[in-house]
Amino acid sequence: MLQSYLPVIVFVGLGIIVGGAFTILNRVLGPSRPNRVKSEPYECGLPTEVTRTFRFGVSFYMVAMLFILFDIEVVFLYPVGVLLNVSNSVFVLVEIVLFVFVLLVGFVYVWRRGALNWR
Amino acid sequence: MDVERTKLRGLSPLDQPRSPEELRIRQLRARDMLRGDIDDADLDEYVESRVMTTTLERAQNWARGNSMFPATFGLACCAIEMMSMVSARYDTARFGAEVFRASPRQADMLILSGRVSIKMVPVIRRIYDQMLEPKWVLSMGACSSSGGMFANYAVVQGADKFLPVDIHIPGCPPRPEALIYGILKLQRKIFGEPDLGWRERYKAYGTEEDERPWKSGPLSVQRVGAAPSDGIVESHGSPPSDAELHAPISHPELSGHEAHDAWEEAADDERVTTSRPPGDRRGDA
Amino acid sequence: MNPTTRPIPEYADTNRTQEQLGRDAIGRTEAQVIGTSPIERTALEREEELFTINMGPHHPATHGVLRLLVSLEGEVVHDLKPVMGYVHTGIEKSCEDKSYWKVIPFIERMDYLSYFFNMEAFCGATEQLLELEIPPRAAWLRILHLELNRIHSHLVGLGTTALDLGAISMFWYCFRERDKVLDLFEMSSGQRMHTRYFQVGGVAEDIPVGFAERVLAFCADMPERIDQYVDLIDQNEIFLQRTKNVGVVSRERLLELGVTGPLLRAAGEPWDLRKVSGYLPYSDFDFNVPIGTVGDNYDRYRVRLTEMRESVRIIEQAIEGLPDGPWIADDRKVVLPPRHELGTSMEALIHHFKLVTEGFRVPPGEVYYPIEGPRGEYGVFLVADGSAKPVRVHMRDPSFVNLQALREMCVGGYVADLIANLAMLDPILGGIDR
Amino acid sequence: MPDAPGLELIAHEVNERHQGAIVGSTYEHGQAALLADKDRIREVLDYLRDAPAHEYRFLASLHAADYLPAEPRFAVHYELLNMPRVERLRVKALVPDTEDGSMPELDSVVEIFPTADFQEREVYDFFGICFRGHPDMRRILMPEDYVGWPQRRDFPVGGEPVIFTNTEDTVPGWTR
Repeated sequence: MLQSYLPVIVFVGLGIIVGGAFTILNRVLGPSRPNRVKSEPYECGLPTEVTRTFRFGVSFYMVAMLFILFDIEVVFLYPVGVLLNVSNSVFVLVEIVLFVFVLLVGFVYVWRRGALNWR
Repeated sequence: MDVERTKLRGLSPLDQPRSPEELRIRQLRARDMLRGDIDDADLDEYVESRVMTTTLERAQNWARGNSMFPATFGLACCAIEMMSMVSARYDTARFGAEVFRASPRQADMLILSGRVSIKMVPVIRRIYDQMLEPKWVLSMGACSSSGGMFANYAVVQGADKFLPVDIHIPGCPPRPEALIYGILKLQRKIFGEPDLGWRERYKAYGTEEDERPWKSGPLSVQRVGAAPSDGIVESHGSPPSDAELHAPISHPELSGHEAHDAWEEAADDERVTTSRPPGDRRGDA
Repeated sequence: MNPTTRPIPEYADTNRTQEQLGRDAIGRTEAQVIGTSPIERTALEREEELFTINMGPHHPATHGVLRLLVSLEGEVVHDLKPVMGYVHTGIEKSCEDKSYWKVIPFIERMDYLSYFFNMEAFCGATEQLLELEIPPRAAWLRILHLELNRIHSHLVGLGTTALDLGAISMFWYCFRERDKVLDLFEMSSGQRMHTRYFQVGGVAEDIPVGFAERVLAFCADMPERIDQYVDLIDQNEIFLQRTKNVGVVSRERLLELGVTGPLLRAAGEPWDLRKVSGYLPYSDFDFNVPIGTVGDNYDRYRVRLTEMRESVRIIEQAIEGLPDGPWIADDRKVVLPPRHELGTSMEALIHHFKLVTEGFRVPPGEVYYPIEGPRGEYGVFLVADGSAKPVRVHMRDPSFVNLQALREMCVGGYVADLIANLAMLDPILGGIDR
Repeated sequence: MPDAPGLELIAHEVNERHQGAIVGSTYEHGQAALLADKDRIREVLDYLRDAPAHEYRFLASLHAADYLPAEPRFAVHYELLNMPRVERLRVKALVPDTEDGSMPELDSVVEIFPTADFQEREVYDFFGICFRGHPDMRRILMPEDYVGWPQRRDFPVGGEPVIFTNTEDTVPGWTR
């Protein structure tokens, strides 16, 4: 059981080690001398007046949703790529095409509704 | 053999005292290694000298020095020459100073290129404060180094009035090569073996910073020879006696063809007139 | 008070005392002032969510230390107010303290990308006050260097504009040619930038022997290089979409705002001082002036590109037809006598001494001398009172006046178009802040 | 350029329409200049812009100058330009300095020539001449809270005197 999962464990372990090393090294080696001006937000070299929370317009939210929707679609295609050389690959291929087609319908709907151009 | 050495000494126009680590000699040796001319004894010594004695501090300084990210801070005309420093002909990518970071958070070096107006001082000071810690400041051009030709109400007479400046680069605007030379000097300063400026080498003799009584006659130069490891020259005590001054600086004997190559190199450099500091009689037979 | 309206941020938290390092007074009064200009007041009543940001002095896309107070509705620019003076050097005040002889290096550094044009404007104004005729060879050499400087200025403008719009490689192509132009300047005057090559009365020194061949070589391969730029970005879909029909301002509005130069010509107004006022013998040259039709950013880019081709043609004609003769006037009261004369004649020595110590005197009067620079009309207003120092040297800088059109271009557009408009306006902050 | 007699004609014409607006005219180095009274400057410019005979529609530049020893101390210059006929005309509004220390004032011409917006702010910034009716009369180049009008002749050039090394111990005399 462990044998088949070994590569995944090694992969995740390496990821954590390298990631952790960089952050720790950065914190340990880099000299850190915090001062008040350094902690203030950077606004092109001027004292910032951003004294309250920044309120987003609704159109930003729309763009974010559309991005998530169509980007995650690609994530689903990766595991399918691994299965392609299995016996009945024609079935898998048709499966993917159907999946992409359904999302295409969604895309056309969004496009016709005008959610893509910025308002 | 002595003749070659004096010829060799005439190579670098700056005429700093020759030391084995001299760039020119290192290049020749590297070339020979590639040609396979250096055999076992020299080869081990050569390879060993290339591997840095890695105390953590030196390794860090080596990494920091070789990849300095300048913050894009174009004030005025020097900014145009700073931009051309990145262009294909001058290309600071060779020295790791090519990536211009827009935000001070990701920049290591602030190149003050241009005249500093009184309205701009709070902005520059704020950006310097917001830069993360191993940071250096290069003041490029006469205007940011000393107010330049604008001695009037609107320009701050020198950036070191409100910023700790590491390197002042003269010129109006300085050529891109001058800017790159300034960056190289900063790199050596970061590596811990700073090239000694005239203040350290001549003890600021003859200026108001030097308490020694002004006496005309030959300049007494503090022998620099093998610079002490931490690059800090001991505070100037009594000026060195003449005998000490005349002692030729010792050189490990160069291997056969190296000296020949160097000599051959120096032959066609004959027209390189060595601009020696006044009264410097080092190495004269 | 309705929570959605944005109150004008008065500084309620009083603990922000003056001791804060780098406290920029303008930050405080500016934010209050933004509420007083007529546009903002109407916006607030519309209950819009306005967010005022600083595209401040330290910004990669402002071509220098220009600060733009932009109030945004999401991505749409609602109002824009440029704030300048961050590189104000008081050059006009310093010029009043120098003799005419020494004013030239100061005035060169005003608009630091077109230094030959600043020099020509000042020397022309002084020569007009002195009623001093410059010899034909000097005039032709001036035209040669002015056109080389126009190419140099357009190259830097084009390189940084394409850089702002994402075409990074264009920067390296443009700066490669720029270095060729600077080599020519270095050959003729000894310095890459701020060469102080023009003298009152003509040109400081004759061009060296191999200069003409080098210029012809440069002119030979420059058009082909311009074709490379066109191939590089002209079919680039992103560049086209970001510049076509973006930042359009009508021709009448531009004339009202006093805009001159490529911006005006891109809107269709055929106004070029080289063709119109005879300040230098441009009439002996055969060149035409590119005119745009729509007046959007794409036209401005094309106008600058074609101007570079025309400048190359002018330079070729200048080299072929360069008249020989003196390169500087021989009026001893104004121009230094040649070196070899000092050994022999006493008058030359006296003139030399007088010129070098006190400088020449200019009869009282005032004159406005406009010339056509890469960004528009450069005009020096010179007042003289008979002494050796000018009373008033004012440079009418095109970037300073053209910047007023930026607000017309950007209001209503996206922030991304603001970057394209500012880049195509090609402001030089040294000229704006003087 | 309108030649000397042409300039007199224009001056006479404007005086007919607005009594006492033009106080003089100078014609030197081939450049025509009208000296206008500072309170009537808006009518003069309006007339020169819209009159069918002149049509100086383009304001090339607006700048001021301080002629300190001369009596009307300041003068605001309007460089007018007629593009079709390529003719330039300079209108000088003579602005005497006020005795009681308040700022000299004259009417703003932003409604007639919108290009004057920034340039009037610059004149205010450097000479302290206020323009009535300007939408945003603030300093443009100097810091907001700067005290003093830098380009007046009696304002010192500033800068720091430099003490050269080891032969001088006091500030050199020439900087006074």
